[in-house]
Amino acid sequence: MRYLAPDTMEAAVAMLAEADGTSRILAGGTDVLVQMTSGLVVPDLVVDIKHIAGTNEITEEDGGYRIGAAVPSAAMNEHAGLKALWPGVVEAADLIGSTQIQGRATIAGNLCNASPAADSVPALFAANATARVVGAGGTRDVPVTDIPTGVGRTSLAPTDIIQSIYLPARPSGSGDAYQRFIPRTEMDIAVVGVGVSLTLDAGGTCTAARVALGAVAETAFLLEGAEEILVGSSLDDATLERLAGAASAACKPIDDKRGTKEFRIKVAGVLARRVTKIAAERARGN
Amino acid sequence: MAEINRLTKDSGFKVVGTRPPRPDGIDKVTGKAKFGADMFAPGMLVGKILRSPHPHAKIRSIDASRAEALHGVKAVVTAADFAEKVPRSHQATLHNIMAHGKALYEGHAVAAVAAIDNATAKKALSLIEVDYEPLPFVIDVEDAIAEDAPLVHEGMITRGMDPKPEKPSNIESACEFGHGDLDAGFAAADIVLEREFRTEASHQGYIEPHACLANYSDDGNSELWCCTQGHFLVRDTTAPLLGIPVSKLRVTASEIGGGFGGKTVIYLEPVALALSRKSGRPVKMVMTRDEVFRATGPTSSSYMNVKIGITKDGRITAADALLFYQSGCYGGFIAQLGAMSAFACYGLDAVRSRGREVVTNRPMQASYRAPGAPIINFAVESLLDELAREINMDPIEFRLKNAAREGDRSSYGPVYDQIGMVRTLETARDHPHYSSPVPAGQGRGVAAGFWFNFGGLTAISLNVNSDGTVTVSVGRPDIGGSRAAMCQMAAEELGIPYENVRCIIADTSSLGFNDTTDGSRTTFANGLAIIEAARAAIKNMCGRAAKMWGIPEDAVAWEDGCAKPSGPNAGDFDPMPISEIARKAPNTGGPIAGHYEVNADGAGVSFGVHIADVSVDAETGRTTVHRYTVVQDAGKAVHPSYVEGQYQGGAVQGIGWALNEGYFYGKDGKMENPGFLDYRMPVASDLPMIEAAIIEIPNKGHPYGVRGVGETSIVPPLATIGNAIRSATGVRMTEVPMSPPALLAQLDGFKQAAE
Amino acid sequence: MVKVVLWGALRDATGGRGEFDMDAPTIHKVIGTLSADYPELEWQLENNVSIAVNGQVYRDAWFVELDPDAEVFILPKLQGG
Amino acid sequence: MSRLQVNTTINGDEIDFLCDPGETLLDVLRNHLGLTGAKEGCGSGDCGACTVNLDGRIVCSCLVLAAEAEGSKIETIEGMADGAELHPLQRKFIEHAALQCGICTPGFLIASKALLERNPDPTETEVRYWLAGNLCRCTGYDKIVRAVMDAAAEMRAS
Repeated sequence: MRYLAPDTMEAAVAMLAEADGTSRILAGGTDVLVQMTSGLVVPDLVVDIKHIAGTNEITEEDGGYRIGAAVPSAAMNEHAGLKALWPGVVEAADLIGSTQIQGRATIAGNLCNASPAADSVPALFAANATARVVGAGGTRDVPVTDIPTGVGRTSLAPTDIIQSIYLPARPSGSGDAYQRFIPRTEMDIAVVGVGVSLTLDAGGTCTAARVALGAVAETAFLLEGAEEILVGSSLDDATLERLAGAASAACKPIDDKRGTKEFRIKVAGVLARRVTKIAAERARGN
Repeated sequence: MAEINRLTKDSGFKVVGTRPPRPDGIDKVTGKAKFGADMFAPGMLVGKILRSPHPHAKIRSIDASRAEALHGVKAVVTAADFAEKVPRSHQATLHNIMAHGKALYEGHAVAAVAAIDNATAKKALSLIEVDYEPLPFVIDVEDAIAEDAPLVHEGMITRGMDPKPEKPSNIESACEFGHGDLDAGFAAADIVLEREFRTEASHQGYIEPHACLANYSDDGNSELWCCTQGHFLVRDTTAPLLGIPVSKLRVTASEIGGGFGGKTVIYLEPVALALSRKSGRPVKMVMTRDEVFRATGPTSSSYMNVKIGITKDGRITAADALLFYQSGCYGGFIAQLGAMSAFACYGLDAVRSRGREVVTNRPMQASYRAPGAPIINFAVESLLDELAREINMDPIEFRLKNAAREGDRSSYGPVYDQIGMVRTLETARDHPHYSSPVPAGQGRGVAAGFWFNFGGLTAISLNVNSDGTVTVSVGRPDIGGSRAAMCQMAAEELGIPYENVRCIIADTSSLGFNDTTDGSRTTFANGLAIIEAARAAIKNMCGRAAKMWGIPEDAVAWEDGCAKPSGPNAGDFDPMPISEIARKAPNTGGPIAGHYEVNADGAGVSFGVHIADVSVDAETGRTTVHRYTVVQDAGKAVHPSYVEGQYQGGAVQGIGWALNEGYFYGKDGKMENPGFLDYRMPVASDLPMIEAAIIEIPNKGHPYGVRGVGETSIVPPLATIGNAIRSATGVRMTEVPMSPPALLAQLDGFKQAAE
Repeated sequence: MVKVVLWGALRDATGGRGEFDMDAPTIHKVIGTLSADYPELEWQLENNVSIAVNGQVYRDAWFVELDPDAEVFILPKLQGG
Repeated sequence: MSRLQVNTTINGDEIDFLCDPGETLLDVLRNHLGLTGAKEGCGSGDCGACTVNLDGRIVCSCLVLAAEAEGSKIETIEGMADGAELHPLQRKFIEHAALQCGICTPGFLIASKALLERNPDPTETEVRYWLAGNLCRCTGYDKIVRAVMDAAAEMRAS
């Protein structure tokens, strides 16, 4: 195995382009290293992108925030501005593994690892985030919702590297939230995860809504119809019950060591309702 | 007939009962302490094991030639490299450390390599070609006892069944305990409840994987360094497996990173020594966590049926239990212990418990803290909770009404001597936790539990050094801070400061055989041996003082670390401290020492009662433990902090078992959660503080009244949590783990039934 | 007479019989008598049992003196974790 | 497979080492540098026994390539005491019997130290969540949490 630590994106892309065999991009490494030590992946090349300028930074941009691909979730949690604007995304990133893992794990890595249960992904979906991707053909911005395509699969080419994730500006009266269900209080993979982003008008009526679900299908997904259910409502109990029903209905989960199908379907609805309430509360405060 | 009564002191302690810093504390907080994987040797190779990917398969052939040819590979061993015939007691270990003709579970060792580094060893494993013929397999206990179940061992006839079955089955052995007329007992009952219960297997979950370093030498100086609960057991098992005399092998116990019974089984040591013998180099082996889960431990899973009858005023008239314990691929003794402990808390006129050890294609079973007891306790204490509800009786009052007392015949046979069940229940009843109101939205559960506690083979040596300090050599690894207690007991008996005693874990060539650190025996059995050895040293020192004073030996007494004249003819001499006697030892008879060898009896049974307050999220089935209290008899708590630690640790292991731990097998017979991510042991944020209430009812089998405390604490939690969930939700869980999906399914069913 | 009770699996070697009355001053004599009558029992009795005499469980039991009306339980060898 | 030279500062000492590109920081600390205080309990970041401080953040050293440590400052348990003087956390762990077998102790201490550096006055809940990535199978966490809280109180007072 070779380990390379380039200092520009272009060099990194070129290394990947020239490499034979299996390559892995290394940011926090909390997934890549587990795959390597367990023997699941035996890479011939590891490209460490942490030495590339900007990958370790969170910068304000057009009222939103650009989060470098190597920024650990702990750093997101320490960033007051980001936390105020996108608390749901930050709390989702803050749920990835232990304190130790949060010192390394990145949301870009969480996205690229393409686990259906990745905690930050439903929150990013709900936030309508975009990924800046550098590849052989140059740089492009891709909605995060277009990136995961299946369990462990993405739409990215082998030479594509996510450089940063952009969380947009948002109108006042907005709030987001993420919760997952796990059997313990920490250290588990989500059995169900729900991210919600809302905007309310001054009267408390919902004007925009995105709801995303994780761990209940092959990839995280945006809940279709959530907008129709929520927008125009005051998020009353009946509306939230309809949302819960829609969330449960949209699940296509599996039975596994982490939970049964029935359990995931039911809890997806429960969380959709609970998380929407939290997001609404935050929106009312903004 | 001699009744065991060694009790010489039950008050006025100076060192025993205090909380001094443990002697190995600084090493452990600075990273200096050397555990199993922390030892290195010049020229050391790395050993790795090839494991069966099939849960059950005939091994047609093994071709290791490509691995042997790989650059850097120094040895490959298979079953052929071990002794062909070993004593009956080592047979299962011989077949478990390396599969003989048949792999009995996924993860069963098939071959091993030693190579210059980890990467080479791993590569070599991939080059070994094993021709397997997969066989039908069976994983779950109920599948294993089905009529048409695939047989794990062809032709195996159940032992201990009357009449003897003619047809082979997966039931390895049967046992039965009890007394009285069950039919009459049930006929006399006003209420009879009968329920089935199931529990999943749980792993001991020690954080340190098995590890050892072996260095074979033909000249009779073979050495093993390993993390084990019993290095004498390692020596006495490894030597015959390699066909060498016991004296040719010295085993040194490393610091051990948890065991809980799981490190009473031998896995790596004979393999490492065989690789060392073949390669001529030291070989280190360390398991991965995946190997620990797939190939070691765990304890039984189970299927049980329990039936209990009571009168309206709360007296148990009859109790009957049938236990099918999944006992891994070789069977064992866990169902026996389960059957014996099933009703041991209660004084019953009619009782029966029957155990069945059922073999499956799972790893060889290992003991886990009070092996067998927590499983049946879940069933019995859950059913008792239901019965108390039937008659609206407080669960502790109900248990008090039926508690075993001195003179009662135990459900496993013998008649009880003085025991502490009643006092343990009364202490729980009077505990502030139990008398506090149950917080809104929560439910409270209680359960009692029993464990035997053991003594066993013990040999210790105590040496008085030239400055009057003392070194105690013991032969049982310290798995939880026991060295502190050893020093305390030696200091107490000798009347010297705690700091003046050092306790070491001696290697196997330095002492007589010591039974493993298990069965809650260490503080009890080492302790009584240390006290006896100290007494021998004291007698010796008094004799020397007498000679120097020119007075009769019986005119000298020992007090506060000094020889003192005592009695009418003793004369008037200043007390002679141990330091002076030690300094003068070269001229008064040479070195001063005491030693003691015993197969210690009189460990004394113990009882515990646990109280839990929990809440349940009705929409997700998740249980939160808000308050938890352990009440248990310690006899005499030598170092109360470490006694509390045993109570707290056992309780939390039990809480984990109750709620979220458990083996998860795929349809292919392979374990799907072989890691800490999905084998969900409790983490710090899952728990409240665990209140520990120590009761001290002296054990007459020990000079200071000590009884074992290590195991009882894992017995009551499963039922305690189940009973608390019942209080909080109305749902009675009859299966463990009571995980959110399992509990939510019951809650939904319960709600539907109510509607 | 001393009453001797054998636990389950040992009864395989005695044709299912589980209770014996005998004159025996010590456990050593009890084991000798049983082993003479049932040779298959010898290994188990010598290596793999715990013995309770009038309620007290012994590991080192052979030379415990027995009252004439003692009750002896021969139990599985007890093992902990 | 060519080995890489890596320059680091470990417990205040400048230390450079050679490693294979695939070796983890934990492998190098334990097998090449003799720093066996960090333990491997799982190799997958789930137990925290290998916790070290890497440039101010605690990490599982089993999930860090040794090569990534180039130019880094690393603190391990071996550097926690100031010479012969134990860190208050180390003292409190002994005083409160916050260890039984001791295998998880180095990881807990490194993680707790990082917590108290950020938050000198943590609540019990904050302690429990911060340490959720460190598994202990012996103590049930009770005495560990008490030791950390007590050390925090002592450190605040001094």
